[in-house]
Amino acid sequence: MRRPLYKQWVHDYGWFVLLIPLLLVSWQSVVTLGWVPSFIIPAPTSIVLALFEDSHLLLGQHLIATLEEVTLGFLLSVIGGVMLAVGMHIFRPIEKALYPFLIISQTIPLIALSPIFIMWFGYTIWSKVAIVFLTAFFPIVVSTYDGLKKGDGDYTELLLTMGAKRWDIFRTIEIPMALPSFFSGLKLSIVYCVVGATIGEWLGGTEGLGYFSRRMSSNMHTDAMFASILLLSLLGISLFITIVIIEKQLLKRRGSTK
Amino acid sequence: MRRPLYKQWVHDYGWFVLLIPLLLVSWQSVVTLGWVPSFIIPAPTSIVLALFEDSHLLLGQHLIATLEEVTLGFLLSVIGGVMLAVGMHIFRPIEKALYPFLIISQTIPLIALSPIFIMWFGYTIWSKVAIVFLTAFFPIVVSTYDGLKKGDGDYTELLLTMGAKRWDIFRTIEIPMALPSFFSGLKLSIVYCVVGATIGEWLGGTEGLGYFSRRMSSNMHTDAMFASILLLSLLGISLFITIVIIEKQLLKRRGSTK
Amino acid sequence: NSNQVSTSSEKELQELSIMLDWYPNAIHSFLYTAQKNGYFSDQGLDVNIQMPAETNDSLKLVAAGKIDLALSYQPQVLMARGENIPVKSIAAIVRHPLNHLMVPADAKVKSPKDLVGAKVGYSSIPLYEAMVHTMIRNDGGTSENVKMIDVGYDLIPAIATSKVDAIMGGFINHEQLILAKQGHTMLSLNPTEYGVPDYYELVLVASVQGLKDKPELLSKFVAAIREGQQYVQQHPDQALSVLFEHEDQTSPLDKDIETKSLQILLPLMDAKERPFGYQELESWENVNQWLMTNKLLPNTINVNEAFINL
Amino acid sequence: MLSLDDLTYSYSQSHESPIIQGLSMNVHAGEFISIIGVSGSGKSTLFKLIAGLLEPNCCEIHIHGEKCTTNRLGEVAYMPQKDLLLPWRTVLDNCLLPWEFNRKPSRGHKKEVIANIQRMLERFGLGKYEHCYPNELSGGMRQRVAFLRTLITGQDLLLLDEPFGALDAMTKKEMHRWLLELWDDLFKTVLFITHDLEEAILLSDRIYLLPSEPDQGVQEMHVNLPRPRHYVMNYDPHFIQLRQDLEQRLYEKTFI
Amino acid sequence: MLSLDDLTYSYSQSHESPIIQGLSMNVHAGEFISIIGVSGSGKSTLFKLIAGLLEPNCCEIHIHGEKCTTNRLGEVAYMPQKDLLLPWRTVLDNCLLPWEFNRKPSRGHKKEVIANIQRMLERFGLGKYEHCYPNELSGGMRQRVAFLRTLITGQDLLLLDEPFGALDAMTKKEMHRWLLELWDDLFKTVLFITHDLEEAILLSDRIYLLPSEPDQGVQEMHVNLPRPRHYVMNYDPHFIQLRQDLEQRLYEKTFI
Ligand SMILES: Nc1ncnc2c1ncn2[C@@H]1O[C@H](COP(=O)(O)OP(=O)(O)OP(=O)(O)O)[C@@H](O)[C@H]1O
Ligand SMILES: Nc1ncnc2c1ncn2[C@@H]1O[C@H](COP(=O)(O)OP(=O)(O)OP(=O)(O)O)[C@@H](O)[C@H]1O
Ligand SMILES: [Mg+2]
Ligand SMILES: [Mg+2]
Repeated sequence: MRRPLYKQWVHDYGWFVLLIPLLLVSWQSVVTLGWVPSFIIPAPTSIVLALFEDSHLLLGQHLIATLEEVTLGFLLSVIGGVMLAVGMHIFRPIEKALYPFLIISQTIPLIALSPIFIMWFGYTIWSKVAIVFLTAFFPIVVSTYDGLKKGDGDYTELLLTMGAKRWDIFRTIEIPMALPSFFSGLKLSIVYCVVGATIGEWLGGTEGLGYFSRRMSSNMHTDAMFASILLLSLLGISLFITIVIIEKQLLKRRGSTK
Repeated sequence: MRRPLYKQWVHDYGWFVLLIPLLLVSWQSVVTLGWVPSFIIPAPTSIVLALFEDSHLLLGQHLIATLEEVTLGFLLSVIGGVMLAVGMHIFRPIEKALYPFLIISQTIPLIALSPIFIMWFGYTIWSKVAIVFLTAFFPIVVSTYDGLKKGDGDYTELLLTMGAKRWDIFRTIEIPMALPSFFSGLKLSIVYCVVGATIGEWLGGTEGLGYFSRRMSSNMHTDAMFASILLLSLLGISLFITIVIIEKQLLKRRGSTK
Repeated sequence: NSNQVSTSSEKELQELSIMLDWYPNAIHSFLYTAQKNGYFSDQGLDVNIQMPAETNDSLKLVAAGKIDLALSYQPQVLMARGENIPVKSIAAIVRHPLNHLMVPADAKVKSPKDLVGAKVGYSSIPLYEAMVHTMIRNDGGTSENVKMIDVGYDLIPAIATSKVDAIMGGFINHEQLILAKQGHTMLSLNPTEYGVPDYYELVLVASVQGLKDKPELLSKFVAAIREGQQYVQQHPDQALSVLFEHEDQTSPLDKDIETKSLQILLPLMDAKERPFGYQELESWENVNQWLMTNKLLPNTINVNEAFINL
Repeated sequence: MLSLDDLTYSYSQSHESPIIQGLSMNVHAGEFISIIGVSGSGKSTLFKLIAGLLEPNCCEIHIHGEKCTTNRLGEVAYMPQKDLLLPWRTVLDNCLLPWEFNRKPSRGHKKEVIANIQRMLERFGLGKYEHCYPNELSGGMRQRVAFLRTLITGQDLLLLDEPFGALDAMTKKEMHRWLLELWDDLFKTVLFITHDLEEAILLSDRIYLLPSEPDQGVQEMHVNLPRPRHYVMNYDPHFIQLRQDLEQRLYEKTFI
Repeated sequence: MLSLDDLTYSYSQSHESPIIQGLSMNVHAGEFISIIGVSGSGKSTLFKLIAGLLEPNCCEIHIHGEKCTTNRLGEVAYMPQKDLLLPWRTVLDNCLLPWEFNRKPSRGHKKEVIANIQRMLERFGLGKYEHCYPNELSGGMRQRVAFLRTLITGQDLLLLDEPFGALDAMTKKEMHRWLLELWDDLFKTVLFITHDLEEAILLSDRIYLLPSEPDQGVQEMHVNLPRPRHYVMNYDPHFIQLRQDLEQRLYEKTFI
């Protein structure tokens, strides 16, 4: 397609961009008309105002702290998740033994275990990273593992007759086949990462957007609280888009798998 | 395969079942040896004891309440999620306009919005159902939508020449093609549902395992708290297994999609 | 060289960590003042202030030896001991309940018995439930008909949006002030006037092991905060600005509210003729008795072991 | 029955040269017409155009004498090159597909259709496989099922894209015999893509040779063998001569 | 070169009758052997057994005179029925696959191999498509790439499962010409599954006919046409006679 880039963009996100001001205006009017008290949902304008007022703290300190936790936790969960998925794929008993634990780990509300995290990791960044890791881990393992299982028997047979070893098949067939599924997992996971970091910051600490939002909430500075949530959301979306762009870059040069 | 069912079972879960007592024993000894104080992680035996002691309350009241919330929220999110996914699939502008909001909805920590839920739904079951819905919704929409997109162009062309209408193609090609992906979504989602319900109960209420666990935590009854978390986890796993069984039943009679 | 000198002089300071009951606010002025004015370092202490996720976490972490000191509540200390969590109170910081039953000022409810048939929101702690029941019964009502709702963290939204008729768990120096600022004037009903024993809202807690291992350090800490509290009492404005200065680096506090808060707090923290932090056996016994009658405690607690005056 | 007049098509506007250029073709009712051409010459594309899956750039397609400008879909039976059996449906259910999409009152009762399908499966040597899933069949079997499914549509004009391409020699021969025996009762019009010259001669009334370069124009060849034909007439001198003629036409272009 | 002795195989123990029963076969170095049989008679299965993808129930497979009991994989070049090009690799990269898995020191430098592949692509009429992805090629082109990839393995024994099955008549003829011209220099041994009888006769030294019922035993036919052969010899009377003979053998079983 030789369509100019901006036209493609308008076509893709025009509707979304149209919907945004519409939503904002109705939100603003709902609040200014007093239908919803502003200490429960502040008006968009006051959120933006609060963002500017505290921009120094929010952007200069808390955003960076959260970003750090998210990045560390995400990277660790990608590494750990892929390793576990590959392990489960290559050695079936690992799957049989660990899959149930994986599911169990997801059914336990993490906050309930907060003393354990603090006992193990103290009030360092690692207690937050651990929580990010645990939230982000599951989608990566599951989707990578599912992707690896897709490896096609016919292709495998062909490669075997060429003298390919287990590792060759893994490299040439299974990894490329698993990539799309792996990226679906990454996309889910990066979104959960941000929430994970927020929850982690509630466990204790002195910085991060989650910490700030909770502080502001306990003082009923709802607008500042929403400002930090807005930033959290923007952070999540930017990270998501980053993953999408990487995915497009990696997968665009290959023919469809069908 | 004519392998007897129990043998299959042993083959599938033998490792897991072996690992369980091993873990439990080491956990028990870590606690009884005093390496970890029992008020931070109680011994398995005292958790089970607490479970029996409070079994009347836990099983008779709180488990049922949580199950109710999870079921309602899950069903609603399946219905809503599938409808949205189908809508996005059939009518592209819906996808373009709503997909970003979907992602945004996942980046916002729900607890931060708790006052809004309480304002809208009060301290009824619906505020919890709403939170369950929001946690479970995303995986279902994403995976169902991804599954629907898989619909194969060649099949579609063939069916078109047979005079198939949009709906026919949807019914005969796209739904069966989407089913495996849809079930992946369900499996993720049901696991998140349980955590969603717990978080929902923390926002306020008078029953449910999440409510009970928090109450016990305030009373420093760590063993009772872990007992309710154990139940939550068991609930999540049973629901997960239920979905897996339904999936097997539905998909077993069809040839592989490859 | 100079770098090494400074590190070696820092090494002489003994590290001590304290976990707050909640985010830093006017209550903690004495800590920040002691730190800023060097009372801690004068005593040879290097104090590290932490914040908890859950108020209960801090007791457990003190008992587990992960931190040295925690700010907690008197009944909570007794309940922890009831669960064999080896902690001991070493000082009473706030000597009277801050936690009052609050009803909207314009509501028909004027005393606890009017709450029969109404909804009362409380923040997750069963103790508050017992307090409400005691207050209603003491006021001549029947507590069975009160619907208690755990509202989690959201005390203010719950009452501000009228989802409940009263709240228990709000502090007169925080929630009440914020609600008033939002235009929701609250009538606060002091639990001590309705049959609940006068208890210490905030106590300083150490672990039994800690008291055995480093009693001198803890005594020095108590000495330093006495100095701090004295300064706060004499110069409340300066003390507040120390707190604000500290907090502005992460999350600015609401200056109006904290100023008013400190005004409310100072008399309640004052031990009169006794030194700051002094604990009376009678108070511990009353609270223990009341907790037992409300089935929140087994009758096995030796109150003498629950606290120590340092 | 079907007429194409100066058909031109290219997949993308920017594409230098069209895949099909200035193709004209006339098919009468009841004719059996084979289409031969090198790989990539646009045979499958032509079928998609006729079936209505693609819209020609400029040209008129007439089916049954009516000009079909807009929706031709569902007017002709199309069998694609790949078998495209739905993997989650049994053989029988796959064959039922055309009936499911048929909304005309004449589509008949399900029971009758199933009985009919079962009869035809028997004839195709697939009687035992009625309830099998496609992945349980060999490549040849799958192709036969796909062919059967095309017949079931009940359309007059069949577009068959290498229906016997994947069959073994014996099965193919049997299919020829069966098709030739049936042919006079079928009253169908068939457009048939094949790479087997003997098959083309044996079955067809006319053969179109698609050029390898789109601008060279199609060649047409009449197969003036008498009908009814017999499946073992391929040693008939007339037949051999026709075949030699066809080969010459094909190869003189390819190897100068 | 290759000898099978009383080969028997069934996919599952519980299966009533084996797919292949008591099959014996002897292939000499440099021979070109075609295998013909109805669909489902186990031709592809036989190839998988020889390639080492399946283990026979009982029998001995000798390759190069050595008994191969355990791992035969990587000893023979196998071209499956489907093209199985990796969709995310270009034509060139697909052809490079066998080289990548070859761990022998003789595998040569990548550059040389690429140059060699490019030369062969040119010969196959795919010179322009070197950097295309498989989904940009027509069915016939894909099959040619797959065939090329098989040759690249450099093995002496090639197992070709209908390599020309999807090619059009002209390309197929050209492939025949090319293969026959090359044949004497190749020094390869080929087992060749086909459904095209003429192709079988034209290319083979011997033809094995697999029975449709596993217990009937294979038939063997010698093609005593002189080599070098020419690709347009199919009107030669000897050729036609061989073909008639072959057809008779096949059809006498199928149609009584
Ligand atoms: N969807 C498509 N988009 C772009 N080009 C296409 C598409 N489909 C086919 N082509 C190109 O159009 C040309 C004709 O393709 P077509 O499938 O019609 O050939 P064919 O004659 O059926 O070949 P074969 O005998 O191999 O089946 C080929 O060069 C092919 O690359
Ligand atoms: N993996 C498998 N499991 C069980 N049965 C199989 C399997 N693969 C093939 N079969 C069966 O084995 C028989 C022989 O299959 P095979 O693919 O070898 O036939 P073929 O001679 O190659 O047929 P065609 O000419 O159609 O390719 C068929 O009946 C098929 O159903
Ligand atoms: Mg084609
Ligand atoms: Mg085969």
